[in-house]
Amino acid sequence: MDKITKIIVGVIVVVVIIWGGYALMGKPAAGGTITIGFVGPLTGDAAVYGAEEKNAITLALKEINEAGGINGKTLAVVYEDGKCAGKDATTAAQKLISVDKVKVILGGTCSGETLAIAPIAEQNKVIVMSAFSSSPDITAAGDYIFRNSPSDLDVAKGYANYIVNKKGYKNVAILSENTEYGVGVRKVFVDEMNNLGGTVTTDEMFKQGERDFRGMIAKIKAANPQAVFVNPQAGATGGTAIKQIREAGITAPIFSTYTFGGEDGIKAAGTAANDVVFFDVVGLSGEKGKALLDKYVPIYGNIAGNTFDVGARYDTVFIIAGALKQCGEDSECMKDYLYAMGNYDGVLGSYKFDANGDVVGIEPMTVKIIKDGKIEELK
Amino acid sequence: MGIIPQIIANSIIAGAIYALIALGFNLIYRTTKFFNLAHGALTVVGGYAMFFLYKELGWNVYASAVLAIVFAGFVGYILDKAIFRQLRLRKASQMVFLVASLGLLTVIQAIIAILFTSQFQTLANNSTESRVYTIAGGIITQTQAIILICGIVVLALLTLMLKKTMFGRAVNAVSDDEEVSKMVGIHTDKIIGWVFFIGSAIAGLSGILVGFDTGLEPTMGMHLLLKGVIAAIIGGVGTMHGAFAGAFLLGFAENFGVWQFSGEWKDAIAFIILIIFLLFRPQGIFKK
Amino acid sequence: MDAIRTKELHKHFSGVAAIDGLSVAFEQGKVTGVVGPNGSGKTTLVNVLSGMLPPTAGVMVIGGEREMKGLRASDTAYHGITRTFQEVRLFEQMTVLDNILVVLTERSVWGSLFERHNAGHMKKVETVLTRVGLWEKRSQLAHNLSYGQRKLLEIARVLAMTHSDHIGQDASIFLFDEPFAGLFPEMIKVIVSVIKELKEAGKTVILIEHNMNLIRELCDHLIVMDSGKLLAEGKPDHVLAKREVIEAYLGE
Amino acid sequence: MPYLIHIAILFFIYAILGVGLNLIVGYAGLLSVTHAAFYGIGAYATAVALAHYGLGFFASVILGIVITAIVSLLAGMVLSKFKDDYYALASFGFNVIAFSIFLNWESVTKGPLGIPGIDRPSLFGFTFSANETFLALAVVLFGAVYALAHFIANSSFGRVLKAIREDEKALEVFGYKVAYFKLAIFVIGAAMASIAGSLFASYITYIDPSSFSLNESIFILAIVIMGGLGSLRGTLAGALFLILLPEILRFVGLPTDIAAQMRQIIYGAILVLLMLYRPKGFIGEYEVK
Repeated sequence: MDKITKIIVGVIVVVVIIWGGYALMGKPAAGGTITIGFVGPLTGDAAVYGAEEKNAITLALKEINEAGGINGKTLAVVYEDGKCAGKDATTAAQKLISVDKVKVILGGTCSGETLAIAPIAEQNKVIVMSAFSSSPDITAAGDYIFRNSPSDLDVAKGYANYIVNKKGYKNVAILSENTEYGVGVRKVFVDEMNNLGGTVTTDEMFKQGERDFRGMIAKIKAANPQAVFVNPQAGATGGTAIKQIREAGITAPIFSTYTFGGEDGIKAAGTAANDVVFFDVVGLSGEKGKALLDKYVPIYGNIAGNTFDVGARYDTVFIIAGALKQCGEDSECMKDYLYAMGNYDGVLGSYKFDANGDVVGIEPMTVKIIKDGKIEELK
Repeated sequence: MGIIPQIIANSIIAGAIYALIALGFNLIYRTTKFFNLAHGALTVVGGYAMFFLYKELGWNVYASAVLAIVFAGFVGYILDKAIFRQLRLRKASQMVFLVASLGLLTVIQAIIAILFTSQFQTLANNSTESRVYTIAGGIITQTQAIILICGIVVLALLTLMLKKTMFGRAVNAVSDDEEVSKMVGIHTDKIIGWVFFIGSAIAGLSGILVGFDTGLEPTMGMHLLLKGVIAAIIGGVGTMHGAFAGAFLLGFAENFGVWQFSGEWKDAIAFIILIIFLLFRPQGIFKK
Repeated sequence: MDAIRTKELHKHFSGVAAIDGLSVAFEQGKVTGVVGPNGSGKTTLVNVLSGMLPPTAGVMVIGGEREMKGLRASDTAYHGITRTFQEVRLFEQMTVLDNILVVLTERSVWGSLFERHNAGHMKKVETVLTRVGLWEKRSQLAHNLSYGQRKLLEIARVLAMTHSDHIGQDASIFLFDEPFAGLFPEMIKVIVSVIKELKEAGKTVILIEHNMNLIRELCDHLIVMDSGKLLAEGKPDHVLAKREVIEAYLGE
Repeated sequence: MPYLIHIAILFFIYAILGVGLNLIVGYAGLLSVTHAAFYGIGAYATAVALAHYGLGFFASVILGIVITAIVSLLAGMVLSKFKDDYYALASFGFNVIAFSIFLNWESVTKGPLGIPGIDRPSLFGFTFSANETFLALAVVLFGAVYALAHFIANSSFGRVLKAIREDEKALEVFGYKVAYFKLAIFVIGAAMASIAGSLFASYITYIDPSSFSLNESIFILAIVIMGGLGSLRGTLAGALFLILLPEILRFVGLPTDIAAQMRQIIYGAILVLLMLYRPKGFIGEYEVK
């Protein structure tokens, strides 16, 4: 091996040793701080949700610490990128648990992240509190796994019910994004449509991040449904689909879900967003919600991803703060505290956790309509 | 059946976008004989340059478009001078070029993601209702019509340039045999530099048009490129009209595939067609 | 008895007839020279005879009875044919030793997986490399050798085919495509002696060469080709004296 | 230190992938960019076998290898018709097709929902639940794969592969049916990737299609090229460097969203610089011409 290769190999070995030592020693937990972790997508397709959850946490931390923190200690969060993927989420969680010695992890945002970190958290008795993972598999993911985002099951039933019974549209086309969220909602929605006697005229799926829906829209148009239900993972895909539906000359009313309901979705749909009805999961319409928006928007601008996610994550910081105040960093005690917490009156309304750590009491959906770019409550 | 005209319209639109990319790609491929994956990144460079000028600085749409196209061309020119030229001097193999261009694609997309965040952006000013035309039952929006026209115009200009102009003949000479052209006194590096400029400018143009039609994100470069490359190969790599025909064949195959099967299989269909062509007609529709 | 013969052999490249109805015979155990101006189809003939190029038409007969339309490259060795190349084609980033070993070892996938080179192989490599004076250079990479040494390594590789017990038949027909081009005199001496030894061993040699002195010294029979056709054939001195052969070479 | 052990396990999984791919790209010179597809087949074979059919982990590894061998045989036959960049492009295609199948074959792979709750391996009653024990298993499997690769590389077969890389046509004339060798090494490399897939599935206990995309294949190719083509030790260096890079960036204190893009910039830039100045990679033997 010639000289250069020896140098390169030498450099790698040195780097490993320094880095290993630094990691082993771990950051000295300053006496006056309690550190908890965050795992969420800071890059990639779902980065908008991760970034906005991070903003909500920073806002909540500022308020908690200004009000005396946790029994005098300041609360701090270490952010790690889960990339909405199992492998990266586990690496982030492992790092938080063994280097930063956290007892609580806020996140993951995507169900894939939460499902991947759940076994590690259970093993190390670390509390996982997700604000946006809606996969039904999380219900049985473990005792230390909590979430204040409702599972797809009960939410999607409500959509079908509203469209068929309330609005009386019997044959409906559904256009879903092929992601964990989209697939979950679609399955429940289609079953419920059949139970209610409605018919699904066309059931189309598009790949994640798709931009060209014209082929599928042509099929939907040919079956001329009374209504079209657009079920995207993100505002960008949902909005583009709705724009192309209107461009294709389909005049039937369009329904969508809260994932479309952000600024991103409306920007992508443009004028086509008008009169689109979407089922928001309790946005920030309550007076506590408005208060949060008044604090959030001046600093971080309008919420591009999803208002529910920001509100839910904001609440989780306060819930965890409550548990920390009571139990200090004893995760076993915090677990019991959360199960026995009773109703927490937060931005999303008042809700508590059931025996599986799922949320009970969040009003599954509020119906909203878009009128020339503005979102209004639809009674 | 009301659906067929719309599918044809959709296929034409998709074909037009793929054609623009395939034309730019082909121009560079026939002169340098390697799959330049960085070409995909230049569509993103063009798109975001336009976004910066037109949306953020609020300049006039035509001025920003021209500037963005020239900028993309300029970036392509620099890439050739800084990197690909050294590899050419060293007579590197296609594998080396492919890997280097792959590295460039990753770097450029990451830089854009840092500058503009990886959030979805759109160039269309959605305040006004976009005009829609119906041709024989198939609906095409104004943006899509512009894409189609640009595709045809670029094809015409390129074929004219290559056939009629001195520069065009020099480019053909270099594509046939770089060594011989050098001996005959053609300054091959200058020619290849200009070919990169034009090819990248076309890529920038296609990035801008895609930005108006379906929006922009940093990671769209690789996806658009792969479709453009498939179109180029199916049509007969290295030929301009081949790239054009291949693009529309791909557009039709994808859209009819989506009609028969379902939307999720679109990418898989594109590659299955590529492999079928590579197996049974590797030289593509029009043999060079 | 001829080792290999062609009947009405054609090879067209998009319209251009590189070989145009060639019927020639290469006698067993003799050295046959093939000469002709550049572009007369000499190299194409060698490529067709060694299975590198499929003929457009015509027939090849090997060993008098095996008649075939074309030859797959991987079967060439099994018919006892081996060759060198006009532009040297070695395994560049492999050692001189490996360049020879690869020709001596197991040809089947399964067999080669479980085969390691042993003393027997090394002995054969030593005899072959010493014959061309490259044994000391055995651990050098092929692309680090000088031009002359690379030519000699190709000769060594061809010689190794006589020791290759995995082919089931030692090489018997040797195609040399301008082996002497650009060599120093002492290297030419080595190759001349190798060819003479092959002839004594009853092997058939087909030699493409421009150097007429070497042709006269080595060849028992001479074939002159011009634009893909047989211009003349016979004893070297006799053929080279013919007017049309000289004209073909010097051009009108 | 569970975090270090976690990184070590990921290192060994990617080292197995790298070694398999190096045999294909580094030794035989076949630029295959579809390794993640076989990695995925192995992972899904294990996930489905453990979850639905109650097979043991080791049985699922063998099942994974068998399925991958069949699929890679078919893919290899189609790919063997192409050369250099067409080969690379067609292999891009296989990866995209495989990814679409993982994503859309809902009945088996549960599509984007992914398969959670994959059990850890168990052998004669002992389960490798703790990370330390799983690391031991990973090291053993890696050792076996590395030994096999080393055995192949140093056998006559390995020498023939290198000759194929150098000048396939010339080699053919000396009596080698080159297509069989290329197919054989393609299947062996794919089988190794399948082993890595089984390990990954059973370690992370949750898999979804996103870990087996085209970008993953490009990442594995970067490991092999950086480490050095044609050198198994080089692949280890490449894997170590590329697995550690994001972790080091984590401690450098860059703002997290910039950190991830920085990782892409560094690894893309390295590919370009290596091609320009050191095509041999860190400890490579074969200089990509």
